[in-house]
Amino acid sequence: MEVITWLEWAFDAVLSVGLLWLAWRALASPDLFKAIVLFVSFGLLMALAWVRLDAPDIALAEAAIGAGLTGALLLAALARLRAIAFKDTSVPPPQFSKPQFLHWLLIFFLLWLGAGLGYAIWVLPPYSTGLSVAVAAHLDASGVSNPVTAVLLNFRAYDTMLEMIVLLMALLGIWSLGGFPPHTDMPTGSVLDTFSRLLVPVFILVAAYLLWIGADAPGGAFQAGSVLGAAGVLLLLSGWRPRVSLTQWPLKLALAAGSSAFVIMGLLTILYEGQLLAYPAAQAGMLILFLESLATISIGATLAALFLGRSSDHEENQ
Amino acid sequence: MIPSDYVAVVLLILGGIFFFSGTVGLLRFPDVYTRLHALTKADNVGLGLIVLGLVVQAESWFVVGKLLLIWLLVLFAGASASHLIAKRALHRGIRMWK
Amino acid sequence: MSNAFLYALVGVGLFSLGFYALIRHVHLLRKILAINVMGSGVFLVLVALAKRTGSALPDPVPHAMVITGIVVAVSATALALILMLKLFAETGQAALSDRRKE
Amino acid sequence: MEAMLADTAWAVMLIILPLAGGITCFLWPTLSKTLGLITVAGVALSVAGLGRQMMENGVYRHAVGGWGAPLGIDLFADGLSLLMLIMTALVGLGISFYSRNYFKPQEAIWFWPIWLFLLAALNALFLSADIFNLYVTLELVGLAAVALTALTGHRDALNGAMRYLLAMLLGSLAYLLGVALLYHDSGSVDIVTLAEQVKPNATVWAALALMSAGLALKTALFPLSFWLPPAHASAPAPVSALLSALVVKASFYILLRLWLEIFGFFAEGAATLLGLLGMAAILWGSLQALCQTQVKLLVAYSTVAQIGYLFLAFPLASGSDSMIWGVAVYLAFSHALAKSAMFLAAGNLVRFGGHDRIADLDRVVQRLPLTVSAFALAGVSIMGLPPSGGFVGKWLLLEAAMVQGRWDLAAVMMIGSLLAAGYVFKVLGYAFTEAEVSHNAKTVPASMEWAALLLAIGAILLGFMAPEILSLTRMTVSSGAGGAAP
Amino acid sequence: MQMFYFSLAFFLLLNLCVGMWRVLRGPTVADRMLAAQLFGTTVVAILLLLAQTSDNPALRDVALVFALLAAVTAVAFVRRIWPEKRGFERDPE
Repeated sequence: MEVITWLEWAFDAVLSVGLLWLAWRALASPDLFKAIVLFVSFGLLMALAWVRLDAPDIALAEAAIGAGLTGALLLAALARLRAIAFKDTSVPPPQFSKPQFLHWLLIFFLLWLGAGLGYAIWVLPPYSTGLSVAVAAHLDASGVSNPVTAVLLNFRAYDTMLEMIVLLMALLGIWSLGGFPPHTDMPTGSVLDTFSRLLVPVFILVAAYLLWIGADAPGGAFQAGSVLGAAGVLLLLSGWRPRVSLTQWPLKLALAAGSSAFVIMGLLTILYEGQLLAYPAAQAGMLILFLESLATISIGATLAALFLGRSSDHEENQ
Repeated sequence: MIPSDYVAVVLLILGGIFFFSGTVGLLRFPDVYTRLHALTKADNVGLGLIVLGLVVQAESWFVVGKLLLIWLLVLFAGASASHLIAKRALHRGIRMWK
Repeated sequence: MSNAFLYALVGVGLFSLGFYALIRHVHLLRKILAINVMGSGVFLVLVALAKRTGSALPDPVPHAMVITGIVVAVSATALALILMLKLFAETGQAALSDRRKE
Repeated sequence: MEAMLADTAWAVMLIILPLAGGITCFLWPTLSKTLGLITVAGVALSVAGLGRQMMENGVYRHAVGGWGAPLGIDLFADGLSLLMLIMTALVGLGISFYSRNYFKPQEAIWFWPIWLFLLAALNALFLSADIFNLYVTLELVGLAAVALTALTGHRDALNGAMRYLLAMLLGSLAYLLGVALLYHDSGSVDIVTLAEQVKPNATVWAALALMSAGLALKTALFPLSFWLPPAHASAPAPVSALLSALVVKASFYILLRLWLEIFGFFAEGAATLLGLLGMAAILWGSLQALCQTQVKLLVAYSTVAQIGYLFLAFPLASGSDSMIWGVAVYLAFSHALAKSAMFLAAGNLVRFGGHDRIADLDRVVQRLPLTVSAFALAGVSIMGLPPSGGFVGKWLLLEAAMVQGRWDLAAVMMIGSLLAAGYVFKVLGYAFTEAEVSHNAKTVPASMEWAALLLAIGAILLGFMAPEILSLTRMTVSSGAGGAAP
Repeated sequence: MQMFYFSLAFFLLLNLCVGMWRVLRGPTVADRMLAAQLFGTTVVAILLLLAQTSDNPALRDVALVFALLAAVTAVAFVRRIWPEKRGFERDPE
């Protein structure tokens, strides 16, 4: 264990205080826009926290989803909120819902909750290997050498299958709620056009790079998919809309690609291996890469469609 | 401390100074446009010097390439974003401070 | 020993902060932000305590759980935002109305 | 043929089939109606296959990915989960049969994929033996339920769905923090490994409190049931039936499973607390139901009350052997059948009269005899009158309470049944009397009426088949592999 | 040498926290967005320095993704929060 220098403790202390302070300011600020910007900055500091905790995979996911997508989703929602409410621009100040004494009761309960949980964590033993020994033992049989990808795509592939369904479910829920009047997009200036036209290919390149190195370095389907989703968000922001013919079959196929790949893989492994999602040891790496590439396409398309917020075929049969 | 370390240290310290000046500019300058200027300074020069300092220390050319790509992207993103914000701010009638 | 317990306690702090804001604020966008902050707190606890393996490599299983959790959180946030906007378009205020209108 | 039938992994079919059905319904919306019904029928057949398989060689365990318990995820099915799967299949069949004519075309293309994903998530939840996997299934069930609740897009539906979503997310995060603490305390997320390694220390108590609070919030136990009535009452009828019958039972089942395997041995204090809250839920829910003026709200508050009965099993079980858990699952099964019949009947009333105000149910029994008889039969089971399933379940609980000398529980159960009789007869009374306003009636398709009636008859038949079903629940790990039913 | 990288990273982190004040006080909406932009760049610099101290090449990928995505929030701000309609330029409530 490398000796923890006082500088590293100082770094962690400042980061921790920064996290808590930013979260508190983000949740307590009267102006919604300031709350969102503070929340995006909170996401940036969270990425630093993941790096300090030796979790580069999560830092990648947090960077792609936190900086790229959640910020854009919140800003778009706030914009629509104001567009709908343009008549009265007075967003109510953060009046608190409960009477005063309940306020103190809640604070007391929260302090007690925080202290209790803090103590529950504090009494945990300082060393515990958890499942890391088991993962390391079976790592070579899993077909990939990055332990997190091995857990995500092989040891707990069943979780990831349900995960893909959760993404599709959220999109179905949003499309079932019906759309909004299409955003009146202003003509984009030349700077934004060149910016998105030059940057989107780089996004796709980086997504492919992350997908490829996912087997033996931090990366993989979720991170690559999130970068693809961010590329989609950038395109949608700069006024690009998919051609109508594109939004029928190709979009639905792309959205369902990841989950159907997992379901078909489940069926095949049941027939040939007798166990759900048990890849034959020889082709495990190749099968995982196949699953990951389809999952990346599906996650990217779903995250971009989540940002778009309405189903285009919904407009046709309106 | 071999000579490349010295070069790296000097470059990194200069980069740090530019970042510091960027932040001070962000806090002290009176209006949006001047702050934009401070922001882009921290971007291209501050980060540029830090990247150069790291390039001197880099072991393989692949790492050098990646560092320069990162700097290029930040430059490109920073420039376009500040241009967009400035144009839109002008368009919306935010006056210069003088 | 390492900074695991520091970040775990920060995680608990974020969880409590988010819980407080979720209860206290009326505006739905703030409630959604509060849910996200609580989620980050729980993930921080999960990953921070995974660093106690004694070796340089932390325990990969909580990392996989948190990546799954982040994607779940994004999809739940997207659904919540759209639901809030539809509610706002329908009722004219981005807040839950307590009494069921007859 | 026999061999092929015997060894196919029916449990995995239970999960893969609805997922595949849901994805195909999403890709080809036009044929989603027929495909949906075929998939639900397939799921029912798979449950039958799994049941037969478990009859021969006892408890079913399947290591997903072939990695085994602590590292990989295990699917596990014993008597309790088999009963819950049968419940899901039967109620699912009834609701799918009902929904064929209930939804307008543009709503139907969204209902079927989301409903099939919900069915897959419920089956996955009842089969899973891994607490983090339970978190993912809980989240999927919750998102599907919220999406279905908000399907109609009316003001109250959106309001109820938003409140439900926030409560669901809060519950899931509390549960996940509990999972995190348990994992970091004992190094595994598999229930069987946890059962062996967990010792009552501060971290486990904190995890117990967090998970129980999160799951109680999702099961709408009394003080945390603020979100249930508006969500269940404003959702479309088949969705309310789904929510009250199945979704609420899912989080109850997880709490029961955790208590049975991990926490039961050292958590007597918490069990009495849950019992107290259960009693309060029975009283408050029934009283609220009594003074409602709309059928769907009345039935929603009745759900809050009946959930209280399920939570009475916790204090009783810690006293005696684990037979009480079987009774609790049996009671959940009978409540699911009866409550789904009630909500479908309420849906028919709304479809017929355009409103569900109890005071204006103007002699509806003459025009919709099947619907009102379905409501009555379901009411019999909710009240706990013999020979219904509800009676057998409540009778066994009452018997256990008396044997253990818990007269307070017995008294509350009696009062609860009386109040239940009160609100059921209130609705039936108005259904027979003439009201001033006569509403412009719309015809209700016969299949919708028959769906409600068949579910209600199922609730009554459950009482007759009580011995076989209760012996089924005794088939647990402890009863060994050969624990085939006598 | 490792200590030097780390101390510079720490200095940049302090820099970032000081910059947070502009997000709070910033009179116009654009000022807050500016500060967020500066934080993005600062985080990229910190990540690169941390990648050097813990010689973990993965952190450079994280920095690369951050460099890419720093602009998405800014573009979202320009295109959505500040559309053509007037009335939003000062600090719209």
